[in-house]
Amino acid sequence: MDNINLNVELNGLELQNPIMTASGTFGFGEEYKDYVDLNRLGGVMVKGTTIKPKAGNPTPRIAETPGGVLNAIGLQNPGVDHFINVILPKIRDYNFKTIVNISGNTAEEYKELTTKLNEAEGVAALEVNISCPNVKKGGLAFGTEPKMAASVVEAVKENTDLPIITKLSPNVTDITEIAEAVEEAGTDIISLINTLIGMKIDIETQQPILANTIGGLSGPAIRPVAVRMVYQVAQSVDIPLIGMGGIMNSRDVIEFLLAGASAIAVGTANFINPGVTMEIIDELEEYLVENGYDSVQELVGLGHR
Amino acid sequence: MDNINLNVELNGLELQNPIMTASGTFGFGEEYKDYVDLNRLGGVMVKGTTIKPKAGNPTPRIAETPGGVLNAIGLQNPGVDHFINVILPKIRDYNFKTIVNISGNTAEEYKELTTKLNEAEGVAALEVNISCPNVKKGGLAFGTEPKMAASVVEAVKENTDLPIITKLSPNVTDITEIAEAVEEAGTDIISLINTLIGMKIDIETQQPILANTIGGLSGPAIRPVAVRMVYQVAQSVDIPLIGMGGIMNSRDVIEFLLAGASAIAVGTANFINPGVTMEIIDELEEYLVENGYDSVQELVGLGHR
Amino acid sequence: MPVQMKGKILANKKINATDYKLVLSVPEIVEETNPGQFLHVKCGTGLEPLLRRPLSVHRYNDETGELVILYRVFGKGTEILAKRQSGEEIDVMGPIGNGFDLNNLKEKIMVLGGGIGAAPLMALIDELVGLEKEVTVLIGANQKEELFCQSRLEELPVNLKVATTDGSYGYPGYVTGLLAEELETSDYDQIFACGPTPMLIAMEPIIADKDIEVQLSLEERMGCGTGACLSCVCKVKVENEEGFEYKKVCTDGPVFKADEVILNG
Amino acid sequence: MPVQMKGKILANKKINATDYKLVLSVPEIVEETNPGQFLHVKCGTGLEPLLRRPLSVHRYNDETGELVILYRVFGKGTEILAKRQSGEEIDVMGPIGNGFDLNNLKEKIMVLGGGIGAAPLMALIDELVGLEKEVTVLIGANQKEELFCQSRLEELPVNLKVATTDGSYGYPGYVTGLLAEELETSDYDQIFACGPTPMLIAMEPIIADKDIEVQLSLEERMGCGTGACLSCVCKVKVENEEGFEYKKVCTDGPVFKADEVILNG
Ligand SMILES: Cc1cc2nc3c(=O)[nH]c(=O)nc-3n(C[C@H](O)[C@H](O)[C@H](O)COP(=O)(O)OP(=O)(O)OC[C@H]3O[C@@H](n4cnc5c(N)ncnc54)[C@H](O)[C@@H]3O)c2cc1C
Ligand SMILES: Cc1cc2nc3c(=O)[nH]c(=O)nc-3n(C[C@H](O)[C@H](O)[C@H](O)COP(=O)(O)OP(=O)(O)OC[C@H]3O[C@@H](n4cnc5c(N)ncnc54)[C@H](O)[C@@H]3O)c2cc1C
Ligand SMILES: Cc1cc2nc3c(=O)[nH]c(=O)nc-3n(C[C@H](O)[C@H](O)[C@H](O)COP(=O)(O)O)c2cc1C
Ligand SMILES: Cc1cc2nc3c(=O)[nH]c(=O)nc-3n(C[C@H](O)[C@H](O)[C@H](O)COP(=O)(O)O)c2cc1C
Ligand code: FES
Ligand code: FES
Repeated sequence: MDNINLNVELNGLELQNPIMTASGTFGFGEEYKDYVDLNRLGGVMVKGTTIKPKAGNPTPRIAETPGGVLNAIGLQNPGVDHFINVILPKIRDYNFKTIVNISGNTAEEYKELTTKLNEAEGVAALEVNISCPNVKKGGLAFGTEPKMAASVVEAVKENTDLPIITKLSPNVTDITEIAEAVEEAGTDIISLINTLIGMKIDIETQQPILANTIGGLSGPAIRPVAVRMVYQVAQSVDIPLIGMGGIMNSRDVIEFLLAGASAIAVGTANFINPGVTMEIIDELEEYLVENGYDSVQELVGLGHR
Repeated sequence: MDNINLNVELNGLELQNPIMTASGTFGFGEEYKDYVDLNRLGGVMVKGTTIKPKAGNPTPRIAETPGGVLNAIGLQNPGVDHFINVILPKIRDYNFKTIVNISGNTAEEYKELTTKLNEAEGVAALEVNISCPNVKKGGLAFGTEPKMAASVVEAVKENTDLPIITKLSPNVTDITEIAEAVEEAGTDIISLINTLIGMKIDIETQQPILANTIGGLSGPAIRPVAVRMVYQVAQSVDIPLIGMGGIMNSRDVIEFLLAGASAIAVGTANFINPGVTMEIIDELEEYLVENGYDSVQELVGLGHR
Repeated sequence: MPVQMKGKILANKKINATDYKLVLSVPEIVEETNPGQFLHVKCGTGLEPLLRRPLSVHRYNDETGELVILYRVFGKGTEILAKRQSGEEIDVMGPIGNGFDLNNLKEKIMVLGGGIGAAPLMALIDELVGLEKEVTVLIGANQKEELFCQSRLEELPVNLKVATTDGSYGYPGYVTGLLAEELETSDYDQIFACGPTPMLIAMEPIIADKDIEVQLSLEERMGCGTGACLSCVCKVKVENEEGFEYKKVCTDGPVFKADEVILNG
Repeated sequence: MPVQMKGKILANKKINATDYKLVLSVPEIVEETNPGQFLHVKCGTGLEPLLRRPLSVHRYNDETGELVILYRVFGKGTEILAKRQSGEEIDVMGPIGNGFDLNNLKEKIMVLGGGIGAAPLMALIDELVGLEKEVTVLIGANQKEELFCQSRLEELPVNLKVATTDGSYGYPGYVTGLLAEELETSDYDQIFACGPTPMLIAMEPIIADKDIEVQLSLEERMGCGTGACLSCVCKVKVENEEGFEYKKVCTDGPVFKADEVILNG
């Protein structure tokens, strides 16, 4: 098997393999150290980080739906300073690339986060989460409007040489429009998709199950939407994509690669099977060998007819 | 049980009960006559109808996903004249209300469909499907832009006294914006949601499974998105809503009523359990009796805190 | 008229490496069944798989109300079906479709089946034998072990010929090769065929210039099984702009005349 | 350290109208288990339910590697779990969480459990009895039939008191009523409690003015069970703007000191 090349290079971000874990589903990596050989992961996209610590939403924060999970964590996190000073030193020696998912309410906040993380040792890339509500624009998420999305990307780009990944929200009319805007604004990579907005009402209490009323839908239920969006965005931009949304096993990973993703992230599946990333890496390697491929990259985009 | 009132009145459309079948999933009703007592249904929303007969897409037209179904039928239908002359006479004597789902490529086509159906005997309401691509605007669906959506509704409204239901697409950034626009344009009722756009790639052939590449995702997987949209639209308009998207049983029906729908339509579930609508009507009645409600309407919108 | 009902599983047994025999007690369905029809089966009880699976009637018995299905384990649906236990109830719809048209039976009849596609032909053969017709049966399989009902067929007054792709038994090669050979030496008026689409396509040139009425049982992915969803269509020749219209395999078929369908278009 | 493993189901038996006893062979987990910890269990093998279910360790045996879970059939997950057969393998993660803090055991100890929430207390009682502690056990249930391990508890050298809501046995009413009665006549230094959140909330006023160290085992809906997803949080008092911070029930708990958590906020 030593001829197989799982290595991928995404416009400045080099990964030992294309298998990462999605932000918010894998903590800061160490939470999974008993279940996973963290050194084998391509990358860990850490929990969404904000300038100040955030307490998050009241509970219930999670609910199940057919083939899916709704969550409304509310970006609970210890803040960027704690991340840099306390958490980063614990994880930076692992072989995985640490990708910091950042969230702000204003372009200014994104800039501040970028400046702080730019100086920290052990950050491989920034993942700009533009699904957060823009407080200035009345709560409309940055990621739903091309100009707003671009403004955030520019604010980040101007303040770092790290590769920038922009994470797109699927809750938009035309995802290619946003993708093109953030490409133009200088993002190096695009990751997609974040969660679909959903909700569930408990018919016993007659009230929404999540304390926050609405939440983000993830898991296999959303995979067809994610694959479609990766496929569409792959046709409209020239930068590499990181695909995610409902990946449960190596077959799903291959589906995303065929759709045009150069790497992928596993989210909800970590909850269901904590060892899933290790199984995926093994099976992906086997698949490539058995089908005569020399590298993962050969699969990328093959699904486009 | 004779005190229970399953009757609903939706801004001019009266139904003997709030249980309908969703367009495209129940043919013209008679396809299910061996499995369902059609006379007990509140309404049948017939297959999407166009001016001219449409052959539809090549096969495969259907694929399964986790908790969902992707379809790309391509609006195969015999055309509005055949519907009026051949099909309508066969179904108009049933007790269900016949609601004709209409699709056009231009506002003009919607107008023409309306004029023809307005004169036909046995049509209870028109359901305006605005998820179709607008040929004039380069294929962007009418339902994704408030002004375009309103223009279609106006074209229909001006040409009929029948109650108009406008069916919203979920593939938009802000569904309340579209809902408000079509309310303003004069729709009497809103139905939602149509399918989410999705796709699936076969990893054996490395090609999209559907001949049409992309398709519409329906079934329980999309229910959380549908419930959320019904909930949001219920807060933003004053006209009645018909909820649909992943309804599998009477508990799901109650969830939609709590979210703010005054009536519902069952789609994909008909494929899985052709008798599902009968079970739902029976169980809904039981639920109301057991919980001391006098009418279905008492449940509508209770989930709003 | 088809019904939806809970059938009782009387047996669900593995018969070779890939195939199972499912015996159901479904008197209401059997009463209405003709050869070539199928059931639409809810393989499991949960969300996986979500849709039903079409499975042909292999045999049925009017007196006992028993119906037999032969199925190959293929993917999620049939895997779950293979786990169902006798004694359990299973949700089935049927009988669906038109089955074979036996109104104009000819003299020299051939029944041709390939792979698991041969399964529905048994009920037809039983019927033809009952009518004391002279029948030639051509059956193809990948290997000897996958041949169905060979011993049963050998007992019947039919002219049985077998092909195996691996050459382990009978004619070595595809059953369509056997068909070509057979048509060189004998004449037929009527062929009933059932098998994978590539087999049906391979038949076309072989029968093209012959005056034989050929009925084909088609397969297509299905949603409803009631004719409502329009997912299971095939192309049928008509004189319009496109040269075809779509017909539903579930309720217009699954059996079509070979000269009216367009298989590879 | 917790592990993910396939445990073998040695038994899965109904013990009363609503509850089951699941016996697993999971030596790797048992080796590391302490009273009050839980397993995160993949109840079925498919998509339904998607997430694991947290179920406490009822008892475990270091020598045999066996671990017992008592569970109540509640919804989809436990329904599917109840259908699992002995001999099958089941995917479990564990042991998870901190369990009860037994580092500062006091003199007069009470163990209090309500409903199925009493399940995890058995391992604790075994441990305390092993340490030759004087233990009072208060157990509440809806009715006599739902009382767990009564006969086993009666054999142990513990002071057992029982409450049933329907009055069919012992103290008539909630176990918190029994607690109030008990605290009027006896003093305790330490209470270990486990049960539904309303029970834990009802305990608060009863123990408020007493100098008792109370450890509570909490329940919250869970995602990961590893501390990563932050869905299972509870409020813990700290001196900040909000007056609390969220801690994770899965890995910071499930056992917390009663005076540090805010239960109904
Ligand atoms: C009218 C009819 C009669 C049939 N009779 C039999 C029979 O008697 N015995 C038997 O073994 N098989 C029969 N088949 C084929 C059988 O329906 C498929 O093998 C089965 O649906 C595969 O489902 P799966 O979940 O195991 O596979 P999957 O690959 O998981 O199925 C995925 C999807 O593809 C569809 N699909 C896959 N293969 C086929 C196929 N060949 N035809 C139609 N849809 C397909 C499934 O229905 C499902 O929607 C018949 C098909 C049709 C249309
Ligand atoms: C640390 C811990 C230990 C537990 N130990 C036991 C035990 O030993 N025996 C036992 O019978 N039960 C125990 N429970 C409760 C048990 O987890 C739930 O009854 C079970 O998850 C219900 O799942 P379901 O699919 O049957 O019900 P559903 O109603 O279908 O569950 C729906 C959702 O609600 C969650 N949920 C429902 N009830 C609870 C609850 N009480 N606590 C947390 N989540 C809940 C489920 O996990 C799921 O996400 C424990 C809970 C926790 C948190
Ligand atoms: C519990 C939970 C928390 C999440 N938190 C974040 C977050 O902080 N930042 C972010 O960009 N995405 C977050 N996500 C979204 C995931 O990173 C991912 O985009 C999404 O879940 C789709 O992938 P999946 O279906 O594999 O889970 C979260 C998802 C879940 C389930
Ligand atoms: C096979 C199929 C065909 C459909 N055809 C139409 C159509 O012609 N017009 C329309 O407005 N919606 C159509 N729909 C959408 C449904 O009416 C419904 O909005 C959607 O499927 C969500 O409901 P469900 O999850 O209960 O199926 C179709 C759906 C399916 C599955
Ligand atoms: S399967 Fe729906 S029309 Fe044939
Ligand atoms: S369940 Fe995920 S943090 Fe506790």
